Amino acid sequence: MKSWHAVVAIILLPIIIGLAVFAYASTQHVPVFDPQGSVGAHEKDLILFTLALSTVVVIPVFLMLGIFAWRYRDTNHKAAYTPDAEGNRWLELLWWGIPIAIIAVLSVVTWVSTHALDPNKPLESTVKPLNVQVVALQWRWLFIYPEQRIASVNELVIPAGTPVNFRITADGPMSALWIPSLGTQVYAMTGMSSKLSLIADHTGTFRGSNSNISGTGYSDMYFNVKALPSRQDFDSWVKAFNDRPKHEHLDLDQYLTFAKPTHDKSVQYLHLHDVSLYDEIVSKYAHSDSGHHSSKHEGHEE
Amino acid sequence: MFGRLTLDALPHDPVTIGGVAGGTVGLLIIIAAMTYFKKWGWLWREWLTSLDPKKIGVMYIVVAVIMLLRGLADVAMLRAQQAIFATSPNSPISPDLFQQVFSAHGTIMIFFVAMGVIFGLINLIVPLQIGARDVAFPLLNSISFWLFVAGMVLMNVSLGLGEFSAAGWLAYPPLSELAYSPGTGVDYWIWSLQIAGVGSLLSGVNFLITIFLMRRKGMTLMKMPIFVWSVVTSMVLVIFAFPILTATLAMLGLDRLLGMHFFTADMGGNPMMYVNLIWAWGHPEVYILVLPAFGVFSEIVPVFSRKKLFGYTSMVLALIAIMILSFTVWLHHFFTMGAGANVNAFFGIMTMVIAVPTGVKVFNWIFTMFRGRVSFQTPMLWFMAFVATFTIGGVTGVLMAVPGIDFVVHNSLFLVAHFHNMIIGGVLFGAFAAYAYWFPKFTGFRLHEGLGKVAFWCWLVGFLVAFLPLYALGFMGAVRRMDHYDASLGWQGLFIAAGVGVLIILLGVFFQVVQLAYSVWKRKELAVGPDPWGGRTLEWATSTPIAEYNFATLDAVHDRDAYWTVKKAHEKLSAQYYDIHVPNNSGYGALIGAAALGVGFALIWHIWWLAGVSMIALIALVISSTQRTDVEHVITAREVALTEKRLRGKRA
Amino acid sequence: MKDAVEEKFLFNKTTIGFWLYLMTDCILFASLFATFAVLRHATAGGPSGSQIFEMPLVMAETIILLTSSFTCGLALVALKARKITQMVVALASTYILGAAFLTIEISEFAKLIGEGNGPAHSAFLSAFFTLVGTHGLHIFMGLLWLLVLVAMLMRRGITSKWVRQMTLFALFWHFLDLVWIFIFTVVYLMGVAK
Amino acid sequence: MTIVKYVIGFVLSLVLTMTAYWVTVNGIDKTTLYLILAVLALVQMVVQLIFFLHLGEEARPRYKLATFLLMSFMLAIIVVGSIWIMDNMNYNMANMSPNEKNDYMLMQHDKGF
Repeated sequence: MKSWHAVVAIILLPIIIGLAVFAYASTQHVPVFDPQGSVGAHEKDLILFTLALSTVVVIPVFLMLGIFAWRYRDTNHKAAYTPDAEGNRWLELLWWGIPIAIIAVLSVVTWVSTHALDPNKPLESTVKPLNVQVVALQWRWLFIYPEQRIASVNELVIPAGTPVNFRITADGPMSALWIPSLGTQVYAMTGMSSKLSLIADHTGTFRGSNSNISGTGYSDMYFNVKALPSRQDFDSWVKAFNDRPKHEHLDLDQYLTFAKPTHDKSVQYLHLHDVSLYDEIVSKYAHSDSGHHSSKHEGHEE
Repeated sequence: MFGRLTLDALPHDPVTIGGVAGGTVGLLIIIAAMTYFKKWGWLWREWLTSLDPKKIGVMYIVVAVIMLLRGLADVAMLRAQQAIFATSPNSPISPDLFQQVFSAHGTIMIFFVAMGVIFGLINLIVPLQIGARDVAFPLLNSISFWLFVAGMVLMNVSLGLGEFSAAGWLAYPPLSELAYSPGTGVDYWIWSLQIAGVGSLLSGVNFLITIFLMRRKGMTLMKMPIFVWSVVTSMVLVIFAFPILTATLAMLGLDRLLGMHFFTADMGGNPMMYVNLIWAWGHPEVYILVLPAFGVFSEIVPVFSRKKLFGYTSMVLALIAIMILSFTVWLHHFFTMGAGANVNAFFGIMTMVIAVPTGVKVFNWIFTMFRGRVSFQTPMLWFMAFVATFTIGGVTGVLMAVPGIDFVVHNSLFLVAHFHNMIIGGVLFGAFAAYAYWFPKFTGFRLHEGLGKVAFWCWLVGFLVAFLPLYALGFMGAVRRMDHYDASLGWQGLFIAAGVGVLIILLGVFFQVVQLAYSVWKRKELAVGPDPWGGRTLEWATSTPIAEYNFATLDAVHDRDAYWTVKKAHEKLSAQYYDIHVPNNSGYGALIGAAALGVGFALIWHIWWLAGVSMIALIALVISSTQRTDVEHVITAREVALTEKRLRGKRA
Repeated sequence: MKDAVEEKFLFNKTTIGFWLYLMTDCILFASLFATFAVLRHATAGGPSGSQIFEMPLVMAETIILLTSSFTCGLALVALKARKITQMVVALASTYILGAAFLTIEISEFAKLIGEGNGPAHSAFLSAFFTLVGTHGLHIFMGLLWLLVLVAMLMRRGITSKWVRQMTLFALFWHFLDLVWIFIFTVVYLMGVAK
Repeated sequence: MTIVKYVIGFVLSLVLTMTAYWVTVNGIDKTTLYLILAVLALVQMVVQLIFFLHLGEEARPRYKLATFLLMSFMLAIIVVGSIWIMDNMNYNMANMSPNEKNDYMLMQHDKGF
């Protein structure tokens, strides 16, 4: 094998294998690139934009690596040879400068997009949002609809076109709520009440899961999100559920048994008796009991 | 009497029993062979008690290679599970075992492979490159090494006694607290890292002082080889980052040992503070590993391009910039923990800024080839592969530095692919390049080139096949650390590809072993002189094999490429020899390591009397080690002259 | 001549090396301080700092440690002038004051634990005991070191090695007083502030 | 290195310590107090660095001074950064505002907790 064969191979291999992976993946369902809501769509655009911007550096690097290695191979005596050249101020300024320019552009994009996508900020919408409280347990998800007085286990029903404002906590190890089709994920932690606002723009069933290890049942902590066509459909679903008699209930006492570790993956729907159940779960682990928090926070936009 | 230690601590499941049995048999064979050939005395005198950094460096690398094999065996299990058994209900690997194995894999690869290789390399190369005869504190260096070994041993004891942590390589609480992990696993994790971490910290101090105070006359800071510069920045990170690890592990340990509430879910504990602190160490740690690898490439590219390094000053500035910036980005490991947009955006932008000096380094390496004479021996191939893969890792890194993007790929296999891209493509490829490059300096013969290239291609192809699919899997919604999933998700094809990639990597490792064995066998044919590549820096000015004292004379240095200029000007080294002081061997390192091992083991199993005895022994040993009187011996000028004649006379 | 150069190199090597160790210790304490700052309101229904700190005792501790740091400096001055008796007296004072400091601290801890306010009682108390206790552990190590120095002195007299060790010890001791300034300020003064 | 330096350092440290104590005991508002205490502690640190630890007296290159400054910078980043991050998270993920929390506690109290 001639040395320049190796050069070409090293540069082509990542491209070929990458393309093969890409070709295979495009025959499969790729939720991050098939977003079903505005948050996910924004994030997909960000990925594509950043990738495009980085090609400004990546393509020259690959090209120069290949061309220089081939052109200045030691068997090519026709090429120029300057063994004592120490550098070139202008060239070096160029590649301090170009990345700085790219990063400057990207910084602006980052600043703006981070504020736009801040999970602590509810989505702007004329539609009244739906409130859902989420509790990550060992090892299932509890979704509480305080206004509808419903608690669901391992399945989340939402209306399409309506922003969903989540409050997320854990009653167990740190977990994370991730619905790739809808976008942003957030950690679920004891004593904390994380915020997240998502929206499904289309009807469908999307997979969500826990993305942070929480013990042996971790891999079973996935669930389906069912986006119903409209708010009316959702309301009638709620009404139908509430009209059905003899359902199981959930209040604080039952919760204490319910919250024990289990590998039970079944979907359940329960009547919520104790509307402040979520608050009680969070307060159980409250970090600070003096109500101390200074008011000078840069981070709050509300 | 034995605390929590009972017969129940012995392994139960067949996979672990097999692993332990295999390991024990291997160990017994080695012990038997050592005894049969009466090599224990030799081992103790020539290696275990040696304070010669060249030997300590080799020992670091031997330990790291053994641990690499274990880490690879772990990952073979993980990928087999995910590719073959993940969709079936009957797997030989239980979720608990799976979680222990990936926690062990990460811990071993970072702490006992990457750190071992880096410290081994530093021990071998730094004193030679700065033209010194030794490190600043030879005994401390040995103690550091033995603490590293003690941590390694402790971590591997968990295979046979008790269990290992199942909480991931960084053991986030509250999962790692007593409430959710009551066993000994997390304790093994804490104490093995605590012991090894203190060793790393002491090494950091040692090598900084060595570089600050023991450089050859004339070697100003801006004339140091760039590898030495990379070590300076890396060691500065060690001394400022590792204390955070020490404190954090201590606090988690106190939670578990004395029922404190730093990071527990209840009683006011704050698990987020642990995450914050562990990454304040963890992010610099990544650069601790990768900066020396940058240094290695900065040495190799000029030598194999037969040209000066392009933009030395830029390279140094870039290293310093990376060093400082690496302390300002740690939050990007937990963008999704709920901090406000200002905080997230700030740390995201700081993270991207690191891409600037890193990019500058890549361009400078590439332009070192420009108008050079590039020869493509294995070290150069590793460099080319490094640039190709590291660039991909860099792009995915910048992607995840944008909080909005991290929000949707965090903790997915995309993240796993990214950091393996940096650690394998950066650190490991750098280590392999260094291995091929410096091997002949220490042995007198080269590694077989053809087998090395076969191993290289296996590694490169295997790496790409193993990790590019993970990027796609991340986008498809696959989270990390998952031991089973539904077949309907369409993930299995890519998991199988990733598994095949691991097999190709294992083939690469196989060829590396064959290469080493074959090269040792054919060492006469592969024999080379002391300067086989046309080296530019001082290590190539020594004889091969290198004398215990490294350099017979300490001629002043005039230029950056100190040895290159000497060769070009046909300068003669001075032949006026003086007496040389060389440190005596010392068993304190091994003993202190053993005492630390005792403390760690006792604290894991709550054997209080042993903890007390070991602690007292440890303190007594440390005090007594400072009272040594027979610290060094003299090699007389006459002996030096004779040795030089013997070593130099052989030169081809 | 060559010996003087060699001795200077040894001196530099050990002092700068030890200095670097102290820098790492600063970061260790910084981690504990940061944790304390984050957890200081997390009393989980238990007492807060202002309820358990006895400021007169803390003030006494502070003055004692400061004086001990001062006498340690005096010992170094005496050593430079080779006034051995003065040096021994200064070192003895340093030791006694250090031991007194540690005794007060241990009794403070014992009292708290006796009252049921031990380190396992709340996150705040965990952080308090660990931060202050880590400093106390350093003081304990310092006292042990001082004993070793005395033993070395009695065995071999003042050697160049002893002078180096003594210099390092002085650095260590001054450093511990420096850390205490911040414990005094952040933990105690800010803790009792209304 | 003379005895005079140690005496100066000792006296200054004593004065600064006493001042800090005095200011704390004679309560002023918390923000001002914290600021004053921080300044006093930093001044005393500098005093002891100069008069006890003799920082800055070494011959060039000043490795001690350089590493101290670098360490201070890193330390500031770690401490200030950690507090900023944790405060921000506690703020953003508080379940209730302090007022809501107060009402909630009263409600719980009424329920007999």
